[in-house]
Amino acid sequence: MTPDISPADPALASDMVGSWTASSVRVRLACIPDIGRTEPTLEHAPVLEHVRVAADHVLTTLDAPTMASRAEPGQFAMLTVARGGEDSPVLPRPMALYDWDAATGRVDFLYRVFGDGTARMAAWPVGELMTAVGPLGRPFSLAETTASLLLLGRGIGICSLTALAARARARGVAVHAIVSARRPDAIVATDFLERIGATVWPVVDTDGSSDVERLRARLDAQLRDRAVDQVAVCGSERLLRLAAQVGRRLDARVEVSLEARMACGLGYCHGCSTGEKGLASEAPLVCKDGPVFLARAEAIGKAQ
Amino acid sequence: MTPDISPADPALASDMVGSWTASSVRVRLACIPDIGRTEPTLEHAPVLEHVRVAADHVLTTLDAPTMASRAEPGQFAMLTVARGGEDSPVLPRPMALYDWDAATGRVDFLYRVFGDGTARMAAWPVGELMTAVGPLGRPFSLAETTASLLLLGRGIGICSLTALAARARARGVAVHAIVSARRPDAIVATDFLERIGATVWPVVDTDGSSDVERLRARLDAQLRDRAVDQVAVCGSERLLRLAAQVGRRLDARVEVSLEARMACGLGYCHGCSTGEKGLASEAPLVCKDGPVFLARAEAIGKAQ
Amino acid sequence: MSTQNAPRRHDYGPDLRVALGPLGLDNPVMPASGCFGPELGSLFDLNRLGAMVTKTIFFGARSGNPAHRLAETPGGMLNSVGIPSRGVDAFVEQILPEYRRWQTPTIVSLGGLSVEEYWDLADRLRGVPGIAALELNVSCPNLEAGGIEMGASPAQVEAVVRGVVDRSTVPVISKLTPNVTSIAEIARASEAGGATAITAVNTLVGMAVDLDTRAPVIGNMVGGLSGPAIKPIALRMVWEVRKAVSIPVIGCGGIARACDALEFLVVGATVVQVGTATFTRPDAMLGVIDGIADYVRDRGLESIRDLIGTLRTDRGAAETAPELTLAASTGHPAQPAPSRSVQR
Amino acid sequence: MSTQNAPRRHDYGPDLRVALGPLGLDNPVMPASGCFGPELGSLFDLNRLGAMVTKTIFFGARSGNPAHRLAETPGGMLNSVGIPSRGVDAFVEQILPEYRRWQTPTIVSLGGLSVEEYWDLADRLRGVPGIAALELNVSCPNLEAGGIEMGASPAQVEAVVRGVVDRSTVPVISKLTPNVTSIAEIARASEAGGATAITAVNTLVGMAVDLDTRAPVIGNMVGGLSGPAIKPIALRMVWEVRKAVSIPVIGCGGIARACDALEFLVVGATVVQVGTATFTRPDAMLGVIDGIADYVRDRGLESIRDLIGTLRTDRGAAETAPELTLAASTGHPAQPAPSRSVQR
Ligand SMILES: Cc1cc2nc3c(=O)[nH]c(=O)nc-3n(C[C@H](O)[C@H](O)[C@H](O)COP(=O)(O)OP(=O)(O)OC[C@H]3O[C@@H](n4cnc5c(N)ncnc54)[C@H](O)[C@@H]3O)c2cc1C
Ligand SMILES: Cc1cc2nc3c(=O)[nH]c(=O)nc-3n(C[C@H](O)[C@H](O)[C@H](O)COP(=O)(O)OP(=O)(O)OC[C@H]3O[C@@H](n4cnc5c(N)ncnc54)[C@H](O)[C@@H]3O)c2cc1C
Ligand SMILES: Cc1cc2nc3c(=O)[nH]c(=O)nc-3n(C[C@H](O)[C@H](O)[C@H](O)COP(=O)(O)O)c2cc1C
Ligand SMILES: Cc1cc2nc3c(=O)[nH]c(=O)nc-3n(C[C@H](O)[C@H](O)[C@H](O)COP(=O)(O)O)c2cc1C
Ligand code: FES
Ligand code: FES
Repeated sequence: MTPDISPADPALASDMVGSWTASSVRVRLACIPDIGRTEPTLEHAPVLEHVRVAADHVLTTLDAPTMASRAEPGQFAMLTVARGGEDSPVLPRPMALYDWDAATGRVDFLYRVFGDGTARMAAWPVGELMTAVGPLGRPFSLAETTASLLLLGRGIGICSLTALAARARARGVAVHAIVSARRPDAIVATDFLERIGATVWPVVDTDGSSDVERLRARLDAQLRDRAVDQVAVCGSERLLRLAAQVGRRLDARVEVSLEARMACGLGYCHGCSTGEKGLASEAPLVCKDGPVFLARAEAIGKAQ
Repeated sequence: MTPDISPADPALASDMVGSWTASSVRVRLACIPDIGRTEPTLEHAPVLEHVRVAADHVLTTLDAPTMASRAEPGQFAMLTVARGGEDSPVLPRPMALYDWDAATGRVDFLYRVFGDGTARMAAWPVGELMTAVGPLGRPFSLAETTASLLLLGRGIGICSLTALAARARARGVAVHAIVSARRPDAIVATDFLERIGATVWPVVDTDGSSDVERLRARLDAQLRDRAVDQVAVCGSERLLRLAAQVGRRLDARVEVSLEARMACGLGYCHGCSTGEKGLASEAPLVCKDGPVFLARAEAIGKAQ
Repeated sequence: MSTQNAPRRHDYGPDLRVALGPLGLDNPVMPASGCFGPELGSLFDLNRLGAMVTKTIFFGARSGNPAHRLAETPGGMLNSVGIPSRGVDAFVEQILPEYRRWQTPTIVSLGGLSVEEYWDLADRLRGVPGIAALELNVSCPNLEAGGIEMGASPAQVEAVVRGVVDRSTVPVISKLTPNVTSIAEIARASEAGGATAITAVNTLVGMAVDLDTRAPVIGNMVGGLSGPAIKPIALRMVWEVRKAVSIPVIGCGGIARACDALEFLVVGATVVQVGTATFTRPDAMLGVIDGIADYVRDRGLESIRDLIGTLRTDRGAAETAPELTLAASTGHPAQPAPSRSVQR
Repeated sequence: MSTQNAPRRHDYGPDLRVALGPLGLDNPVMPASGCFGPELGSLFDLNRLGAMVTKTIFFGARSGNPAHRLAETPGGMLNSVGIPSRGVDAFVEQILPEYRRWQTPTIVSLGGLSVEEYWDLADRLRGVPGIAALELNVSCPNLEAGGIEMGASPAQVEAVVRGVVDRSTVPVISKLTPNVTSIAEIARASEAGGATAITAVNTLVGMAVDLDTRAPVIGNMVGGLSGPAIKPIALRMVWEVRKAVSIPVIGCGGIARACDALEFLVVGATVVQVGTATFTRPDAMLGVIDGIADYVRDRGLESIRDLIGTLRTDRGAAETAPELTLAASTGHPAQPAPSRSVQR
């Protein structure tokens, strides 16, 4: 199980997140240039509504006009889950900006009610203010030349990809989205994606359709004639590896959105480092150097 | 300001709570015999309803049949304010049994929303279970011979006296209740007391009617012709002193319900001791040796 | 009294029996001293507990501290009860018989304001029936040594423990204070003194101020912090004690649910004590026992003993899916980092 | 730079100025090291703070600890970031200029794995403009002394402080670890070494276990506990430090609101630091400042300085209504107990 190690590349080191290796393929991650990031703001944002969208999945809307006016696809917010009079839970929750409207100031978050923090979010009284900081992090890129975009989202990982899909569709880009979940009732965002005109493939563990080898075969078949210029992935290492391989074969740019435990979301607490060891200085921070990173698949040669 | 000290009475010491002294009167407190206490129980009791009865005052009803079947006037319960998934606030809240119905199993608590714990109680979802332990503590006594009962309750102190009033009225005892509060909108329980046929005197700070000297004069005038066999008081030291003086003059038994911070309510944590110093062993516990104590006024003689 | 033969008072499903030296327990859950009394017997069946622990007793009568003795804090509480005591004779004659209404073994907690006071207590209790073990609460000021907490000095702890062990026929448990630089050192002193087991930990000294009066909330100025707030500290200390000694460790501090207790067992506690959580919910210990049984059953373990001390310190292996590894990119030997970061 | 003459960057209403030796501050609220960065400047005006404190820097570059570096706990959090550092040169050239965009004094936090490393840092920073004071984070393992926490040894703390004081032209603050038996002793060593002020406290060492993997949640096994959970402990320690030394004390640990900060000021802190609460609500420090101003105004105090160290230790007088006293009943001299028990 000892992974293959690529030789140190001092120039890249501080930008390098790491590499995932499988039997025949290694995925290397690197930081994307810090150009798309926008200035964050702190808003005491009223919760406008909660909508239960699937089993344990809730869409919560905040009135956060400044965040809405600055948001870019792939960015996230830090949401305080301690209510007005409370001082804990001490950590705010990182949440992808699922959708927003700069005109009305509305920002949507779609999340799975998972632990204490998300349970509190879902139970937040409508009208009560929530401290929200965002938009945060480096967004997905979307090249002018991109004509076709492939999305691979696992679980609530798809929530980091919806805004990119919307932006792409608005530019006339064809969007194909694989939405993977454990069970059919945990499939979310497909209605959103269909509404904006993306092709959606929901796949689940319960019928085996989410199996990565089956997905690979299906992608091989379906993508034969079509070009894919860009791939964006979130929520699963297996999908990341698949995405990187597809990207390598089709010469498409692959970007992945990572998760990490976060305290500040701004880059000063150093809590969210990818944890890469052996670097001369610190490994990239998911909140500031990510959450979106570039992924490249490399065949593993014999000569290391 | 050094108080007068009564000589040590070793026989009484462990039963002695303490003595309040004023210019001319000292109030001595002592434990009442441990006969009225009933066996407590732990119930996971559904909250049946909340009724807002005055500014910041809420009446919450639990379905706690065992407690309802064993309760005696003056007893209290310990109510867990941490909800199902929570482990804090760590301390349950002591609350007087305001009213109950052994037939239906209903138990009412009337409280002022004061801090975190009472705010949680008032926000407890109807239908959700609350851990409740009770009935606890030594109840008020009500002698067979009592024909007339005087109650003095300050603030939510009146909530410890309502059940005694109801028991007394059921036996045909005449009940006069002085209900004292800061402001008119903090007067509670008067509707209850009137319904059961007590004479109610609401008095408030805002118009000066709660002033203890005015109360004393009024009591002197009103009680001239009537006998008072028993006095029960809760919620104020000044009222306690007044009660003790009235009791001394009319040769009536005076009982007071005390408060203390509590953790267990059962007598094993020793958190609620009256704190009396200088005793050979521990001073009485409010939860177990009280909360109801006997009060006696004594004139302070020259010869100490 | 051995683990294997002790009749089980309650059927938990999986085998939850543990032993503190010669003292076999039906299950590894007991109350923390000061947070339990036979009064709880009116609320649930005390025979379901692994053991009962008395409030600390002193040789003579003591009145305890002035009010307030309690204060609530975020995720915890402060107490400074000051250990009121009716004295050891009243304990033996009036309090201990209350405990004997149940078959659950009773552990008696001893306190003292000098090394000799513990020894005198041990002498007095020697041979008294109904005492399964003694727990020495050394978080008391040593009045003979200037009031410094006895439990902060390895030499004093060793002396207290050795003297009590010499005078007792039952197992002696040393209960450590967390208010020290090195709890491992005090644990080793306890083991050297002959303790059968170590309880870690007592409360952390804390304070609160009333902003209306600008006086301390607690009558005694400072009090002991307990409850969920201190759990991470207690857990770390139990792990340090576990590594320092080879006698069984009793974990205590902030345990409210089975998951808390399981963390203590995994880092190496053989038994857990529940304190503050019994105030929050008087039946908390039953939830802890049932939840431990569920975990043992769900993981397919033979016995609770297969769980104790199984902390994995080879993080990569424990956390990484076998076929994927986030590898170092510098050519150093692989130092796998958690793969979770992209899993959701 | 003296308190009285310093121009106030913001009008708080009441006089909130305090001084740490020669360093005058507009108000007594600053961030705790590691819980602040100039990045916060996009969320609120950093000129409103009493001071800014950098994350601890080391002499050389360091990568920090593996993930997870954070975990949440009841009322608090664990962190084991491990102090990644780009090294002092990068700090001076790239990070310090970021801080200089604001007029607020910048306090630079220094760390080291040996006594000399602190000294080398002080040498390197001597005369660098834009540094108002140095804070010495001595909660670091001393690799030369077997990895034992430097801050646990009075002698090492004194040596670190004295060496840095000798090499610096700015005030030197010693930041203490709470993981010791006697914080007073370490405080006295800091004062003896020439510290201008003392910060108390850093995090308490804690742990958490993931029951799925049975591995520690924190990549470094143990982490530092911070947040409201530790406030009672931190407050008690600040009080102990206050009594042990005569230099100003900076209170830190669990402060989230003005009422928390006021408790620290009352027990004798001159300044407070806010750490974890800035994560919970990035604008927490503004709430603390405004709330302190309100309290000072509402109590009719001339200045915040009339509040510092005003803890009342004569409880009876503070708590008892003048005309009523719950007296002892045994003929001992009166020992008044709180009269509150019947007041509601
Ligand atoms: C950049 C980013 C974007 C995200 N976007 C979404 C989204 O759009 N929808 C969604 O459902 N979830 C999203 N997540 C994951 C989400 O933050 C966690 O599910 C959430 O924090 C869980 O909180 P909890 O209190 O319910 O769970 P608990 O397990 O009680 O949380 C305990 C602690 O662990 C942290 N934590 C737990 N799980 C995660 C996780 N997966 N990632 C980071 N921290 C975690 C929490 O923040 C908290 O501090 C995102 C995470 C990141 C980093
Ligand atoms: C025997 C008894 C009967 C009571 N009956 C009633 C009643 O019927 N109605 C009512 O409104 N109140 C009653 N109280 C007072 C009630 O317990 C407190 O108002 C309540 O605990 C406040 O909790 P909180 O969380 O809102 O306030 P917080 O101030 O946030 O409470 C903090 C801590 O202090 C304790 N505490 C605060 N105030 C009191 C107090 N006055 N007495 C005891 N502990 C206190 C709390 O229990 C808690 O542990 C009674 C108290 C006792 C001892
Ligand atoms: C009210 C109270 C009283 C206590 N009394 C004692 C005692 O008498 N002897 C003792 O060794 N520990 C005593 N403790 C400490 C507990 O036994 C336990 O060590 C500590 O509270 C930590 O556990 P917890 O967080 O589960 O409460 C007491 C704790 C509390 C809260
Ligand atoms: C994420 C994090 C990082 C920290 N980094 C440092 C640090 O670099 N240097 C330091 O002296 N203290 C550091 N601390 C400790 C804080 O400065 C502070 O002493 C401690 O957190 C207690 O205060 P709080 O409860 O307000 O957070 C850190 C704390 C946290 C939570
Ligand atoms: S979350 Fe604080 S640096 Fe990334
Ligand atoms: S509240 Fe525990 S003894 Fe009274």
